[in-house]
Amino acid sequence: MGHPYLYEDRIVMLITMFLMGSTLMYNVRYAQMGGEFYLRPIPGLKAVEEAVGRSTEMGRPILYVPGIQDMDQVETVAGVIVLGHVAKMTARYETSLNVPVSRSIVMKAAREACRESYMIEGRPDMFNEDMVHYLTDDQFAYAAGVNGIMVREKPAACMYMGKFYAESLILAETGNSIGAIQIAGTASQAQIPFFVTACDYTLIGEEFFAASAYLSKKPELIGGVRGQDMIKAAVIATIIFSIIIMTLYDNTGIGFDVSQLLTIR
Amino acid sequence: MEFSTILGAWVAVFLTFGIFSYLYKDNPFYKFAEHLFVGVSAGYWTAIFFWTQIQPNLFGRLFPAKVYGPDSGTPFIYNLLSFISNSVFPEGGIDKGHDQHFIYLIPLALGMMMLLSLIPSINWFARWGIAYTVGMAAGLRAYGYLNSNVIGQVKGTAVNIFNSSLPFFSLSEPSIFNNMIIIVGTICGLLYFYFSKEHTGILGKASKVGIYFLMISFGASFGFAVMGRISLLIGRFNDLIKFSSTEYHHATFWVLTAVIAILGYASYQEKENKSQIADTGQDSVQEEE
Amino acid sequence: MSKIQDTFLKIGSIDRRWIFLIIAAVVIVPLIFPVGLPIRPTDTTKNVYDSIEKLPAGSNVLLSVEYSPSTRPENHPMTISILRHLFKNNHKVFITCLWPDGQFMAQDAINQVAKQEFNKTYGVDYVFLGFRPGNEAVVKGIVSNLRKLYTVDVYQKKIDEIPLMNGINNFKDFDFLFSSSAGFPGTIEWVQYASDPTGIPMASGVTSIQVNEVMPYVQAGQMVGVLAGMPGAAEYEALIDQKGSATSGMDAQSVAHLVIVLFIILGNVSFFIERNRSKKY
Amino acid sequence: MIWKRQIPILIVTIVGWTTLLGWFIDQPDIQEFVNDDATQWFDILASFAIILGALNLIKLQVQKILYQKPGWIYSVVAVMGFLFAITAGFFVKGVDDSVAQWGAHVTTDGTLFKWMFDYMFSPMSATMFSLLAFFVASASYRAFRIRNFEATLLLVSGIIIMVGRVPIGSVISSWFVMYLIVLSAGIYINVWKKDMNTTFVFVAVGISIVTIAGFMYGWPIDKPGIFYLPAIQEWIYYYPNVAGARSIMIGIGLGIFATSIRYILGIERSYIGE
Repeated sequence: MGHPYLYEDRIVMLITMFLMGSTLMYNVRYAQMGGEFYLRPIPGLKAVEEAVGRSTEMGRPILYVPGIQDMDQVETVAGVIVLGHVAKMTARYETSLNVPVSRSIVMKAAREACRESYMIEGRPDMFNEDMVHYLTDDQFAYAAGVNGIMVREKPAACMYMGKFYAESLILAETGNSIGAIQIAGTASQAQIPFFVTACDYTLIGEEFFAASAYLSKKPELIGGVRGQDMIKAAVIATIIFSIIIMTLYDNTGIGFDVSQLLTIR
Repeated sequence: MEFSTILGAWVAVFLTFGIFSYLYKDNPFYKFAEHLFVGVSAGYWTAIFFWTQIQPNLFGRLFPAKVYGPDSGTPFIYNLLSFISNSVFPEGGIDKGHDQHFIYLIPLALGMMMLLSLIPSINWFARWGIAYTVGMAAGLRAYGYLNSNVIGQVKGTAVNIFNSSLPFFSLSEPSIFNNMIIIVGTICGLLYFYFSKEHTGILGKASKVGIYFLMISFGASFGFAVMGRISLLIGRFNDLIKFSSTEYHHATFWVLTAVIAILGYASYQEKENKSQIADTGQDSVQEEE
Repeated sequence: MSKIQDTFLKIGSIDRRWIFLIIAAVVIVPLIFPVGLPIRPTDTTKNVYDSIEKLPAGSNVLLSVEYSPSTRPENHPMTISILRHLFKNNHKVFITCLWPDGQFMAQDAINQVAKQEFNKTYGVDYVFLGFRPGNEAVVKGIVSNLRKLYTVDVYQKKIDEIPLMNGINNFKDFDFLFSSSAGFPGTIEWVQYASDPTGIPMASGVTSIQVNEVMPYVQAGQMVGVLAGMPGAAEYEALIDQKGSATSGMDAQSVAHLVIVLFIILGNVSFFIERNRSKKY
Repeated sequence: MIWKRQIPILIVTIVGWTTLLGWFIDQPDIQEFVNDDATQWFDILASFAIILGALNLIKLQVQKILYQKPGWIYSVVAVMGFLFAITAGFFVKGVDDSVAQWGAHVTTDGTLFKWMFDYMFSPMSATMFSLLAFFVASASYRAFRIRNFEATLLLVSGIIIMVGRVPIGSVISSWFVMYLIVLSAGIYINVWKKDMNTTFVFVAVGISIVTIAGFMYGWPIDKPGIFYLPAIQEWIYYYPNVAGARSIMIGIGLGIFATSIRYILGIERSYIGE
């Protein structure tokens, strides 16, 4: 019609995205200008520092697994970001860090993140490229390899942050059998239950994405979390609102079908 | 049966038991299988990626056979590459059905930069590739997840709760009660993920209910996981049963006997040694709490 | 009394290797000596069966195979049963793979069902398009322009020369999609990028572990139904009345589940005794 | 500095905006990039990168061998395995060109590569995968303890799915389940009231009610439905489970959306070391 370059049936989505994006940006700006927000504590994130401390006391390394997928998954990127924070702690506590990865681009990114963290903490001498090392791209060969590292090096803490599939339980059970503190964070829905049952702490779904804001304490990131909460409230409101409309639509026949609006091709 | 198949069956059975032996404890059979697995799979994926991505999709678009007909010939650079490796660059261009796309020089450049980042002084070369990956992932996933995980699910939850054609209570059919369960569960579950407010009062109660729903969901997942994992074990045992037949010279039986005998002997030896030397306490690691 | 309690406590702190051994035993024994428990189809499985049954004869059905040898025990029986059902009702089948190893699995199924059991003609009754790399990009490619993505089939035959491919240009030319999936890329990508945007009905056969992930899509009507793991496959085998490998695994499956439940109960008993004792002292 | 920091950020922004807005723009070139090329480029990039990974693996293993670190002998196995796979992948096909050209050899029966896949790679993958059956058993043994109400919900829904899903669940009568419920309620009352008499009366009354009802209705195996395991499991995974899973899904969807937007807008930059 009038807009040759626009998919008109996706316009609802465009508006939704714009609204959500501006909510996020508003909160980020607000936080940058000094607005303060409360964030409820997440036990799993507090435990990260404890785990690093415990490893130092025991003189054993920390194992960090940033998932088994490549950087084209948002979870992996989030995992690498959390790794950056963990690396800062290991630099401060002078604990050794072991990061086996299963994708080469992740290896590169994780190295950059660790290098930077060690620089910021003023310990570039402690950084060693091979603390982040590649095993293999294959899911189960990688699990076998990490298993081997766990049984032989006996890390005091194991952290699993990223996208996981079936190998999650192999890792978590082996970690459990060597008595390590285990902290997991993932948005892979099917794997959350295993982490919940086999690990000491688990960041469930959205908590994992909020982790970097919690750990970095940067105002703009915390503002983002706050923005996310506002969107969530809006989502809940939409659910309730659409239920009311749907009920009225079906029972009294007011002429507006909300399910049409929510259908995006 | 061919020799290579029978040899293959023996190798497969040996490696299978090598990995199963981990259930007993970390031992040389497992270490052997583990290291072999890591090495072989790294090589396997390198070859697979090369032959399913770089050769057909990159080189196949830069030097497609469509362009280089029998009369026009191939350019010098291709002839040179073909001289170096005739298997990757066969005569007359690469026939994978692609047209010529010179824009694919960009991923080639990013890929080369990735490789060059091995040189320490320019290791930041890798950042461009990482940046591309993150940008692409962010753009594509933001829409996909928002559409299916958020809007699609909101739509799924938005139903007519007082539908007069539905019974109030029915276990497995849609009913008003079941609709209520979904609505309450979804909303309370969402409230559990509310970060910027203390979970006290009504929010605290709702998020508690939310946790209950999450737990039921986790339990169900766990139940399904048990089911799936047992199915796979059944599949694995079916293979082992197949390989124990006469056709394969009873591979399963012999390998199993050998592995058990060796591990048993080793652990017997270890016990002997331990009773002579004082216990170092090294072995308690495998035990449960 | 305390002697019994001690025994339970001993069971509670049992070395996990004994559990491993018992699991191995209870799986292998019913495989060798089957009992033949009855199989009762659940609604989600029946929905898949009904929606395929409802398709008018000669419908174009896309069958996507995305699993590897490691989940073959769960997915393969589904692929076989679905193929049997489709060929029995004389539908046209188009087979694609999102996983490279899926091609071997699909080839196995074709050899068994299309060639040996039904004697179907290649290019007239079914086409094997095969694997294309690119994960969700392949799904999107099939939706936007299948012919650009697939210029040749698995056997390097030109698509234009295959009679069945006449008039098949994109995803909208199919009437139904069945995805036999073991993870990423798989069912969820098909829902997100193909079925949702076009409205073509789809069903899926998934490994047990994925059931929870895809269930909300089924509940929201984005998929007509789902075959859940090996039991789902066994149920489908019962519906089309052709028993296969899934049915024969069901005894072992049942016994193993019962044993695990027994473990959980024993574990809890010793947990309670322990807790009571620690309260006393 | 500009090459190391600003340009990568710029790349993220440009590529991110293009792929995001590409969903809305009806223009063939942009559509082609978003639908096809964008992910293809990434796949090509990843294929180059895997060479880096492989080199890193070999480097570490060779170091282990050279310095004869503990377990170096197994590093020899890893290196040999890698070389074997590379040989089968690039140098020795094992069949004629008429059977399979280079490139097709990775999927053709009879090649050395396919042999490696069939008899080394796939049995090891499948076995690693089936190890999970054992781990899931020991994990459920240890983790499914009735510590509190949440853990009890986890346990109950897990057990109902486990038993109700498989054929054996459909031969367990709903009356048996009712007796079980009466008995476990009895245990609970005993713990709560600490009075044997109350417990005894409760259990006796409960059992008699169930038995009388059973005789009245003739003990049908699947009625009443709310005590029949296959029916309960279906209800659980269709309703409460979906509600729980859906809230996680929406949360994940929002999390991924918000995180992606943060990357595109350059608010979060630490993935390239900032």
